[in-house]
Amino acid sequence: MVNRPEEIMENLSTTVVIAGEAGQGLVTLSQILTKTLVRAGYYIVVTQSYQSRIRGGHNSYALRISNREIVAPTDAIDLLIALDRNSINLHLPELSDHGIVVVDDKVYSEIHPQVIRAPMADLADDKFSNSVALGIVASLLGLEKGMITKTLREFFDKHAHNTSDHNAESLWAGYNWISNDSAKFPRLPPPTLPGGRLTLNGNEAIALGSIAAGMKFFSFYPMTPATSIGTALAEHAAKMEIVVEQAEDEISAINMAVGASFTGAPSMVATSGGGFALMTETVSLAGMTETPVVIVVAQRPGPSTGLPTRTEQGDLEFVLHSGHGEFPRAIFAPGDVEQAFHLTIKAFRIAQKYNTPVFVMTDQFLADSYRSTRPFDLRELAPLNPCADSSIAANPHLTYLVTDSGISPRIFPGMTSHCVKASSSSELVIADSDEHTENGHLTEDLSVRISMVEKRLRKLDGIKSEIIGPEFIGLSEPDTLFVTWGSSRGSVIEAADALVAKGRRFATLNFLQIWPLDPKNFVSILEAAKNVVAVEGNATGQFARLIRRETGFHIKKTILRFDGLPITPEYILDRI
Amino acid sequence: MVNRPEEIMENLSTTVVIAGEAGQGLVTLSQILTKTLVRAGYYIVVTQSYQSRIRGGHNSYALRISNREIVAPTDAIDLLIALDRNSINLHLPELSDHGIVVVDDKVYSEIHPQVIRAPMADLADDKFSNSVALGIVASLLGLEKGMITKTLREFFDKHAHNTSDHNAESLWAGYNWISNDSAKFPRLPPPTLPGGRLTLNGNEAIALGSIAAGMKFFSFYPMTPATSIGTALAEHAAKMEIVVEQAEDEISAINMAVGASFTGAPSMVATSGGGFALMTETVSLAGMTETPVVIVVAQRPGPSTGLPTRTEQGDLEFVLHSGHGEFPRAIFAPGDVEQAFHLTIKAFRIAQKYNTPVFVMTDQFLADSYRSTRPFDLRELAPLNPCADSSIAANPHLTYLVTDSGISPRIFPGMTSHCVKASSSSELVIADSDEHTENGHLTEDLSVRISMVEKRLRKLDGIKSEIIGPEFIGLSEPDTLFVTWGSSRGSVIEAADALVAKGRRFATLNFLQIWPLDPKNFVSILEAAKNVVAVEGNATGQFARLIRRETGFHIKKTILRFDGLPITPEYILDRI
Amino acid sequence: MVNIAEYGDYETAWCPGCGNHSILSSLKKALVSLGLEPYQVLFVSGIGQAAKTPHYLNCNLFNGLHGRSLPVATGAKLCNPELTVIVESGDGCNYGEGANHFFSAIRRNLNITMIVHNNQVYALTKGQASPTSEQGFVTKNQPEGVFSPPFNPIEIAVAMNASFVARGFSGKTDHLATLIQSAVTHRGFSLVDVLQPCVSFNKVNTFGWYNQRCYILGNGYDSTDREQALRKAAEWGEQIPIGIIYQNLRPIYDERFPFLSKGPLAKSPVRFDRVSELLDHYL
Amino acid sequence: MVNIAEYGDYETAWCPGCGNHSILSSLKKALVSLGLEPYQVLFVSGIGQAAKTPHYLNCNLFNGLHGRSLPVATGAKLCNPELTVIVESGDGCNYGEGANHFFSAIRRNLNITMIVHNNQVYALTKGQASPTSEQGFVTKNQPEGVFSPPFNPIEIAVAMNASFVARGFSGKTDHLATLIQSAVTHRGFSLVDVLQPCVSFNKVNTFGWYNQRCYILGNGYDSTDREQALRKAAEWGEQIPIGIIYQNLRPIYDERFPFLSKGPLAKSPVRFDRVSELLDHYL
Ligand SMILES: Cc1ncc(C[n+]2csc(CCOP(=O)(O)OP(=O)(O)O)c2C)c(N)n1
Ligand SMILES: Cc1ncc(C[n+]2csc(CCOP(=O)(O)OP(=O)(O)O)c2C)c(N)n1
Ligand code: SF4
Ligand code: SF4
Ligand SMILES: [Mg+2]
Ligand SMILES: [Mg+2]
Repeated sequence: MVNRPEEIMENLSTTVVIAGEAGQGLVTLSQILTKTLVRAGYYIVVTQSYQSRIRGGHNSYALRISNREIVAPTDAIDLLIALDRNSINLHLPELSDHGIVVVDDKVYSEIHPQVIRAPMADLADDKFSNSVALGIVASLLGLEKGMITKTLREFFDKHAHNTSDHNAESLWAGYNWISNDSAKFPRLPPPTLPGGRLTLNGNEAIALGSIAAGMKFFSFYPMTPATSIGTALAEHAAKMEIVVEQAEDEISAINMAVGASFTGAPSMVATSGGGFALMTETVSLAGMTETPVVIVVAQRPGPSTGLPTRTEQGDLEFVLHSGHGEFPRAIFAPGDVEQAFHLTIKAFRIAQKYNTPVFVMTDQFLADSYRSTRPFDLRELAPLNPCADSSIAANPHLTYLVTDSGISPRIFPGMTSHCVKASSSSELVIADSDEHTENGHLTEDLSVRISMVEKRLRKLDGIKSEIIGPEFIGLSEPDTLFVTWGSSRGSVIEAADALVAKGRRFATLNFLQIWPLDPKNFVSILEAAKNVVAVEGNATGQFARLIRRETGFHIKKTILRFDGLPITPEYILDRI
Repeated sequence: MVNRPEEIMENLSTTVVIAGEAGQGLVTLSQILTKTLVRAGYYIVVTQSYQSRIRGGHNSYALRISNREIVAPTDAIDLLIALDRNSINLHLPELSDHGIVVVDDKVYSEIHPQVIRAPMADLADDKFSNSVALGIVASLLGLEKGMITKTLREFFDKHAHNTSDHNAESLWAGYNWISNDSAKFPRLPPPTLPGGRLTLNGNEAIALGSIAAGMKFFSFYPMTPATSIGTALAEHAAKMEIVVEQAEDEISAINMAVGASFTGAPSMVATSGGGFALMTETVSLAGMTETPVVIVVAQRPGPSTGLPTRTEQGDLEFVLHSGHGEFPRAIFAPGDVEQAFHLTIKAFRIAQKYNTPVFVMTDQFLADSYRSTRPFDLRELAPLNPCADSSIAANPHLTYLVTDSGISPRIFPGMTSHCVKASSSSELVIADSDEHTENGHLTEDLSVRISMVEKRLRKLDGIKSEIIGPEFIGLSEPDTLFVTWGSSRGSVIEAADALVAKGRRFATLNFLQIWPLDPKNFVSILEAAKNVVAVEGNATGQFARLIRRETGFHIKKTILRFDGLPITPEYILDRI
Repeated sequence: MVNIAEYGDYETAWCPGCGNHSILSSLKKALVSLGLEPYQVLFVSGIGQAAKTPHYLNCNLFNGLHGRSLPVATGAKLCNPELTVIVESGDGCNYGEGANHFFSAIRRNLNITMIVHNNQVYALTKGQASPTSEQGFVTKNQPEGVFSPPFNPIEIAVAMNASFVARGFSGKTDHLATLIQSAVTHRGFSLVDVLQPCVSFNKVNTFGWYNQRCYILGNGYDSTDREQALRKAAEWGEQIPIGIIYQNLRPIYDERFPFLSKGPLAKSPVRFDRVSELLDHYL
Repeated sequence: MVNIAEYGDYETAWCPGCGNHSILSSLKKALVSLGLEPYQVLFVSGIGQAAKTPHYLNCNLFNGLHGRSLPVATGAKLCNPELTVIVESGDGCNYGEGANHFFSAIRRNLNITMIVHNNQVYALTKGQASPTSEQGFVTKNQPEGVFSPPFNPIEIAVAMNASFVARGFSGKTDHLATLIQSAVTHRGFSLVDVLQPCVSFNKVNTFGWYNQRCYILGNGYDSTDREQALRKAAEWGEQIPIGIIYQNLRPIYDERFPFLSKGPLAKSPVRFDRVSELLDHYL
């Protein structure tokens, strides 16, 4: 039994875990529940844990629910829906002291004070037992019957025709059964959020961010946990008039994106470690040809195939230094779903403005983590129009015009300024992967080389001037400052909160932009803390090393996790 | 006119440059001269500069000669053999004050005090004018006629049948012509080196090192400046009974090497930046499967295609962080030809002992730089026998046996300990790119994950215990300490020498092993210096950054070069 | 004598009803019929459902990267020709990511066997189109259906003069076992493309679909006749031929390296006397 | 009217006598005959001697990576179908490093043209064997000569049902110009494999060698007959056919995206109203 740290308890959150074999319909059940909760006005944090197989094995979907803001997953389980016996064996030790298990009485026949055995066979046909389970959970949580039924119906109407009624009836059977039974489970407190919230995971937010940013071309080769970005985009491609293309390999995917971008279409690729490795030659190409491209790296534990369906933050240094030679880049690392949306847009803006590759680093945890997300205010977004910026600064056009900012104005092949159809041969666009003169042709003139290297690197100054500095959250002049990046943000914040609630001075410094870094933004904060601890999802403390390299500040303490699971507040608290 | 810093002059060296179009036979001429000088007992440093084309353009071969030890190229030219007019235009400004030019009088008709116009047409048939030029240089330098004739004959007997006599006669014509003419050029001082020296460039030294180390498999896809490693190996493959295989791409090349190594054959690949980028996924595979492989990265200026035939040290950070996920590696960076040989052998030893990828980083300058090399004492080399180390520590064999050192004893498929033919099914070798149990099968057990990550990373401690520390050369407690790595070593040493000769306190710290680093080996040296200057062939000071990351020591001053040419002592002295 | 038990009996991570189960049992049968001991065989696989196969067999195994099993197999075979080297992977792995290696392997003609579990889909990543997916095949990532015509590995292998080209069907396990046996016995590069129903992601090319269409090439069929083979190879649709479609006896690549006949390179000592002779070359 | 001067006249970095010079002039001729203005054409090239070609032409150019010109061209064409997109690179680039893209491009059948300067050698890297090098071809890196049979791009393209497959010879500039013109005009993926003597590194397949063997396919030859084309494609040796070997009118990939008919995607504005509708999807 896991003792939930009381600090976290104070959040008064409830964690529901639905667990079973792959192929048992666990995800459908979970998603209906998730959406209903978001619609009802709860905060949620979802953690999906699955294996590299399609049927069997053990998967789980953990749904943490609260009516106060929560940003992290937690370890303790309050309500376990076990779709198989194995799930009970595995998760019983994680049950909180008031936690309970719901299971089909055919699956588990023992008497256990925390286990509710539901007579599934009596309640509905075998095919619909997941809906029964859903009804039971909804009822235990105190969700309104109509609300859950509505979401369930929507789902089955869309995905599985003609089963909507049967599923709804089964849901009610479960719902009512619990009402008759003694419901020993505390109902959820009343929700606090207004309506209009979106149920989104990290990958969907990236997909939507890219669309909102004006992306026109996306190419991919399937790879977990990046694939679902492409799936979301494919779903919307026709409507949004964007090209979504599955390539023969990752090398092709990113080269297509570069070709697309060369014609003016903002483009993106998404992959994971091994696939990204294959793209690195072209990252360097994009740097050299000054072709904007957004690259999403969705991390999973390496090296190599590693744990292909789990999470890790182990590719920071690889991404930061990917590609041979030296050229500017930016790296964003969203800490939650909302940031995933906005940072993707920012990534497009930086890529398009500085004509260089820009990265969004995420990981399996965030990719699959649903959250209740504030609706995006699209009016805030100035449309990114690749044509608006283009102007001929020279005649004939010079692709690599040397400027103070290092940024050369772009036009696109076949078009002239403002995307007007070209009509003269002075409007040619010549790009080259070799070192080149301003006009884009290859050169071996070594003084031109120097000016081109300097021009390219100057762009980093501009990128630096628009850095999103780290978020400082917590008490000022803390005794201990947690430093983190990317998806570990939420757990670090909640861990610090818990410690503050205990009367200790803790704060967090969360980096959403990993590169470039501007020491001015944070060194004084590091120095002001008595104690600095880096919290990262890798085995070697990559970000802490980077901080030292860039600032000289040595973060000597680290809390690292590399077993494939996301960092949780408990994980941190156990190590402090 | 270039004023040669007198400090360098003190070395009393002579720089001969042979320049002309690609395809004019410049390399043949130069190599005969080079070999003759080495045989005669001179120190030499060669710098080859060529373009990415086969005919035309402008190439040069600079041959610095001395009877004292020299380790760097220099900028000033003492004797220019101009095979075309363009070479005179380009190089006249680089002539030292006593320097002279030799040119065909048909090519250059003006009178210039420093230009000797040779009546080539009178001296030999057009086809043999390079041999005439060679005769002239040999004579000017005071080389013995018989010696140069011998080398020339050997060369033409081997490479171009039946022209040996004609070439020799032409050589003599040139030789004698100069003797008749007033030879205004100072002869070389008498040589000081004993016989038996090898004429080797960096790539040949790597090729020979790999053979001496016991390499059995080499695969490649052609890429300048790495290709000539494969060429040298192909030449010796049949005799040495090694497999040299051209692959369909770099991805295949390194995967073949991994497959070869899996069966116990020590293997190597060689490539340059862009080709290496394609290999990074497999670097990670080698790390995960614990398969030794030696990877030579011969650098050229990037990003992307960059300047494909020039030199740079711009891929350090990329190589250091290449491959997704975290695993141990070692990186060696030879500073000269002799080091190239020995460090290649060391790379094999470390790779084979720790079952992990190991890198040798070189660059175009060193790759093509001939030196007079002390013959290698092969008796010093303990033969690397992959079979000797293999022992079954467990029955059945466990590929990934967890040990204190992190090193798991290996056997090879089809064989058991000591490469005895297998005879039982407990002698199976199972390797996996997924996270795995000790027996090599994939696992999703997260506690096994942790122990495997730790096991792999523990190997770095062993690698650290065998680090080759940096060379400290120069005055103790220097006012200024130059820090450098790889092929820039020689120029840094000579620049410091020159400054010391002027009465200043300079020293150099040259890193031959880039990773791992052990601060204990050098931090006190850095701290003892009043002033530390990093000298690197890149634009951002990558090694200086790495030092800061690993030690906190901030090297604030850098002398960087990124125009495609090697760093020279003059380049450093101009910036100090 | 080797028996099937030596090849082990493992729990798999495959779906019930997946064609891979039958392929695994055909494989074991073939290995036993060939009299091969587990330690004489090296499997090299990529990443995908198919690529897990050798994990469920007692044998030497290098389970490498998606798409890269052929190069690993090539390096291994070149350094130890005594091993029976079998590549085992999916259609996506071999004809998608790794297609360049497939074409090179055909040309190189090393004495290795390549078994492709062709389920016409990327299964492990949850059902995207693979190069062999049929036109119109609808997936979550191809909601409008596949546009391009499928890649026909058999046809291209024959056109490239591959040394041994066969098609099997997981539903015909005995036939498949014989095919694998012939492929391994064949001197040269041998391809066995195996039609394999994926019950989870390919609802078009099901067991029934294949079963209805697949017919075994009769005795009258001469697999050494390239013209005929080319025509047979193009057959796909209502009738799908299975069996050995084509074979020839081109020189094998192992012959390029006469010293390989001495055995595994791991065992060959470093001849310092020869190294010494090499160095003289640079004097 | 466009004239040849508009395509410029540049100094090249090629050897005197290199077949690339003639290919360049055929290219210019073809572009002018097609009435294409330089700004309507986008060349995409890789790395190698051949890949330098578009640098010697006035036109839009993306000179990318060795082996990767086809994917870049694919991305470009998909986002701006108004451009005439021509891939220009060598045999090593397209059939070696980039072979996977070649096969995919054939299947995808975008309306682009691919011109391969096939000198049967890796020239820029100084003469290693390429996939099209003949058996026995000796190089510094293959001192014992090439062991594998050469890759025949024409044969494989026809076998894969490529939409347009032609072979030219740099020595027949007018014929080559016409071929290129037809290829560009053809709706769909079109391959023009051009035999190109490399005077520096290929001393076997010289101008004379090609010139003696190449014959132009006569009027009697029906390039829409696939059976015949397969036979023609296999012809190599004493007699080498040049001309359009095969063509068909398969649907082109551009059609997969109906909205492409509206013009370049760079110009299509972000429809926030539709984004807003998308978001509703997640409510
Ligand atoms: C470089 C790389 N890209 C992508 C992936 C993700 N991936 C794993 S399996 C797979 C598809 C497997 O398809 P197939 O080879 O047909 O095997 P199946 O699962 O259908 O048996 C992909 C794309 C990967 N592991 N590595
Ligand atoms: C990834 C990568 N690998 C290798 C190279 C080196 N390289 C440059 S050109 C070339 C060969 C070119 O051969 P081909 O395409 O036939 O063109 P050719 O020079 O013969 O015209 C190679 C291997 C490279 N630039 N990039
Ligand atoms: S997903 Fe398809 S291929 Fe994979 S195990 Fe299931 S049925 Fe077999
Ligand atoms: S090396 Fe060959 S391909 Fe290159 S320019 Fe010279 S002749 Fe042409
Ligand atoms: Mg498949
Ligand atoms: Mg070529």
